[in-house]
Amino acid sequence: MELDKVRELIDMMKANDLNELEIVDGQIRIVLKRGSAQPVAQVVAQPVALTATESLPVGPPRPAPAPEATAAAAEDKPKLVEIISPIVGTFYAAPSPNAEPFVEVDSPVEENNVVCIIEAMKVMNEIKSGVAGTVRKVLVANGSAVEYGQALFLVEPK
Amino acid sequence: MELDKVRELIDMMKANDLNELEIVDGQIRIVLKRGSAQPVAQVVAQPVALTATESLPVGPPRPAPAPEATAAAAEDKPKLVEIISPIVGTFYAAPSPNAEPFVEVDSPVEENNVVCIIEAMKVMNEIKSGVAGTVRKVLVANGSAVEYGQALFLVEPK
Amino acid sequence: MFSRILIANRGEIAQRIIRACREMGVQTVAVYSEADRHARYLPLADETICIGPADPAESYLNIPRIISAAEITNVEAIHPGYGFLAESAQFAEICRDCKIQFIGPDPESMRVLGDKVEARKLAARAKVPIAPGSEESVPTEDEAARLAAQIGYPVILKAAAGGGGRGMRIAHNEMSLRVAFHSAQTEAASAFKKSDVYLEKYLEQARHVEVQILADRAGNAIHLWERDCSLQRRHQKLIEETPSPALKADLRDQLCKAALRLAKAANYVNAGTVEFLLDKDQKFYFSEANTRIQVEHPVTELVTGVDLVQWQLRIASGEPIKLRQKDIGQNGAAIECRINAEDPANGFSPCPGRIERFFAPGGPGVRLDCHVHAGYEISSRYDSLIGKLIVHRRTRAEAIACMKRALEEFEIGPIKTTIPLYLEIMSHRQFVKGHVDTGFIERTW
Amino acid sequence: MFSRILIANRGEIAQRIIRACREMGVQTVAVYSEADRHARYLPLADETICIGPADPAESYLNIPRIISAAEITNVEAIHPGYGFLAESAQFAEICRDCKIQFIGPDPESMRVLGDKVEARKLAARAKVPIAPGSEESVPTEDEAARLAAQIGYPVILKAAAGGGGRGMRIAHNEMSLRVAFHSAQTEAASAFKKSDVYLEKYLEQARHVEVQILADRAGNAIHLWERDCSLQRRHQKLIEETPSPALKADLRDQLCKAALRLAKAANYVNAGTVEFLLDKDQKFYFSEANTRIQVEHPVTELVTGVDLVQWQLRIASGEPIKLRQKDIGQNGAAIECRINAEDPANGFSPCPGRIERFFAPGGPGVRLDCHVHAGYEISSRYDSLIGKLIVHRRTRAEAIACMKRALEEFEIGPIKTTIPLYLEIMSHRQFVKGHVDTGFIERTW
Repeated sequence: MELDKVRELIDMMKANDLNELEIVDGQIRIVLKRGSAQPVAQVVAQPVALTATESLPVGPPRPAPAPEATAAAAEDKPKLVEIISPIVGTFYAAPSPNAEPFVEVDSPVEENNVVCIIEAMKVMNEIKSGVAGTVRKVLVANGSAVEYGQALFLVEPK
Repeated sequence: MELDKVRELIDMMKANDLNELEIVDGQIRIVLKRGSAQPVAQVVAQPVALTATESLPVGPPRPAPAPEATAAAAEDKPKLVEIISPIVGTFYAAPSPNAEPFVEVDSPVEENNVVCIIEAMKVMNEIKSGVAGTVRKVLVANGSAVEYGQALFLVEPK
Repeated sequence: MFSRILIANRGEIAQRIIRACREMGVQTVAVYSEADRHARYLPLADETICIGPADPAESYLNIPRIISAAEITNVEAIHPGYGFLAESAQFAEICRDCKIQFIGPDPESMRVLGDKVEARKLAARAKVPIAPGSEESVPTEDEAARLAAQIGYPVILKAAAGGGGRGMRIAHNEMSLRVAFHSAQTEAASAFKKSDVYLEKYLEQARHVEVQILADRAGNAIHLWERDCSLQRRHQKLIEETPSPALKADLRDQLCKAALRLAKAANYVNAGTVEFLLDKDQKFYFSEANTRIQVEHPVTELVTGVDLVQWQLRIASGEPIKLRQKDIGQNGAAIECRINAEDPANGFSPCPGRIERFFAPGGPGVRLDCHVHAGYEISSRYDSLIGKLIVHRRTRAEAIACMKRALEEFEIGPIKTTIPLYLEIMSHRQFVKGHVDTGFIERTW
Repeated sequence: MFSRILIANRGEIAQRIIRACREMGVQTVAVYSEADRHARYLPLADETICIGPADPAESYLNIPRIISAAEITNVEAIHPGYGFLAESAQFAEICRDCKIQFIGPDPESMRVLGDKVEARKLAARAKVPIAPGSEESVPTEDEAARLAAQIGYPVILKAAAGGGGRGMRIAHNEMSLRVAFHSAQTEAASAFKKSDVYLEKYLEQARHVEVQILADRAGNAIHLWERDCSLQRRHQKLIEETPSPALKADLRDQLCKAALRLAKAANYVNAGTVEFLLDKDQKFYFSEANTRIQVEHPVTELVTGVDLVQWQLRIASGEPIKLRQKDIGQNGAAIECRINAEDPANGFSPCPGRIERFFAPGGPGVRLDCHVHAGYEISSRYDSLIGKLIVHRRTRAEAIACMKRALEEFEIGPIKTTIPLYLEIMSHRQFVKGHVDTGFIERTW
């Protein structure tokens, strides 16, 4: 084994705050441990995904973590992206109490479709999908509080 | 594996705050652990060595750390053992101020030879070699204070 | 008392407020930016809510997000800490409009004291001495030159909306004044969105001495004695202490009474600080007022035994101050060192990065207000203050000895901190004698 | 004042003494066993010297090695801390013979107060109330039974040379007394090399209240008020506080004066503690005297503002006590929790091992005397005490609230500690009311 490889491993450990790492190659065994308890790595399902709202700063795009955190598993599953909340406020699934929700599971969405409203300081902010595809999961209950960066929907992109 | 590689690994450990590192090459196995710095390991030159004094508790026997901290290096060099101080006190190399020292570099010693005196609470304690061989180094200056477990002489055993 | 408040701040002051609330049985909502997600004080709050990314404009300075967080968490009040929105009268006003109690003074008091020109006028009316200077902000370079000639050099130009040393320029003659006038205006405009500057006589070798006050809505107002904050670098405080080694009893008394007069004149409510400059002839002049809790409040807490943050909450919730002036003692001496992640040997440049080694001092006389620890990542986005080491002993000499040994025990690495500089200061003959002024550190190091 | 002393102890008390010395400008020599080689307080001493292996008999209890270390390092005095040799009159005598000042009382005072039977006699002569009991040690089982019948059950058997709860047995009737007599003798012999036991009336539901005193060679003696140490487990203190919630002013006064009478009668010099039991009828009885600094001394330091360890050094060096009794106040309330590496859920079994996580509490009111840290290896050789968390607030209720939030901030793992138990105690109705006695913890948990 070359020292350069070891050096690379050490750099990876430092960069990722690992304090333990074990690799056995024959039969494969990998153990990684970090100091502060944190998930180690997210396998990124797809390089690009978007969320947007009108007249609001756009939250950072964030692909959904694959349900199984291994590359192998991710390949078998549909790649989902999250629509995240770009603001703090109260989540409304529908434009008014008696109306139908903007979207439900299996609803098709286009990038510019409104998917929900988030009320902040008495202002109703329409949140747009930012991605075209099919809603696979609604993550937040109607009327509940959401924080910045919270995932609202999972969408399977086209 | 060359010594240079070992030395480099040690440097890498020190520089990167690793306190454990295991590499097996056949089938590959790597274990790296980070944490707080602690002395890593001493390569033991020889399994047994003794120090003793009359009427005093015997200090734990301690082989001298080999000058080069690698097994390979140790094989080329004479294996030295330390005579350590079993008590706290003042070290005297000779029985009286004008007398010759008990031992000097290259003096032969037997296990029961007195090698120095350590004064503690006005009592002169004769310290015996505990090992038969040749004195290779006197580590403490006449009249200086020594603590428990301090190395006094290096002896090349027979 | 409130049952639940929101803390619109981060770091050691957020932690300080959480501690006060926990001891009072008040629930807390802590907001945080994505950069502070792993802060160890967050789990000590009853609820936490992410309000935005690391950029302060998108989180700790973002009024809609903070108000929105307060609304969805149903808090009765907001504590702004210091920095960020703490001195924003606009924020205090929005809180009032939203029926959320701002834990601080009324926006009207904040506005008059926040405008340095207005504050000077108010001080003059309250018979608080002010340094000779312009009555209004100075519109032109020529007007500044005319005034400076009248007052006599050196003079100092200050931003009317200023704070934290920005927008300040000292001029020793007309030529330097004319240059400084424009740079001060530009800096004021960029820092405070208002280019107004005013001009004052610059006091050489002056000490910075400030008075802590507490005032309630029922009209009770007390002072909690002074703090000496003369150890500064570029107008930023590094070490603070109380009592001031420069004040005799009668001068101390005058200073504290002047501070109370100004507070009354401003209809001040809650905790506040009136800052003075004390010149080499023992004359003092009003400098500015801070309408919030100060970084250096712990030294006052230690010598008076009064928890200032707890009183901020009580006053804001409408309780009257039950402390009587005559019961507020100055017991012993206290010193604070601000531990900054900066390299004093390298122009105090900030040292963000990960803390690998962290061993805190302790034992008798030592208080540590610190939110960092081994494994903490210092973000370059925020202030370099990573903690405050405060000591309290019976005498100033004992406090210095205690601070010295505590600094020696304090180990933070591999990032650089101001600890080595403070160790030198604690042993410096002039500091030990108490003979320092606001230029001491810059002249000596 | 001494220029250089040796500290014949380890752990938090060694660190405490080093801190006092550094603040006073006294050089320190710290001795250590091989198990403590990496202790973080050692580099804070001016010199360190290894005196033996981990086994206390070969290091911290080994008089020749400690004296020898003192001689080769040329110290003028030895501070024994608490535990180990702190109450060994023989050690104090050897120090005297070697012309090294022992920082503590004279061996004569230590001897008379160290023998519990002699101490009882001395207390009786000094008109300090003692519980009904034997005048001398009880030689036989029959004599014990006769005495017990006369005094009335329950009675307690104690080792004459005792301390730390060992050699103690409570008997509720003659049968249990006869059994207990032999086991108490055996335990006394093994723990103290002296099998003598004596017998006292056992006070049920009593509180443990002790008085701190300071006395100098010039005959000045002052008390520093009481400490309430009723929260115990197997006669070992876990939580201490001052003022005692059980004392009214006049009773407090009587108790403190009784302690001073005993100190005078014993020609006591330096810091010491007189322990009393206070029964449910508010009657107090002398229990024993401790001729050393106590683990729980910080609570007294916080409410009086007096640094007891510094005064130990001053008194030993021949300085008179300059503090006047009337200046020793009881300001606010202080509580100490002894953080032990023990599992309260598992019979308080010790939990040696490596500390991986260590996050200390801080902020207002908190003092931490603690020598451990992340990466510290707790040896099974020594006491399980790994630190003391002490708080100081204006009132007892505020101190309890402060202790609660500090305990919640304190994280030590993976080893078990007594922190979770203390959190329960701080919330327990009876503790909050101050209605506890020495059996409270054992009855409740």
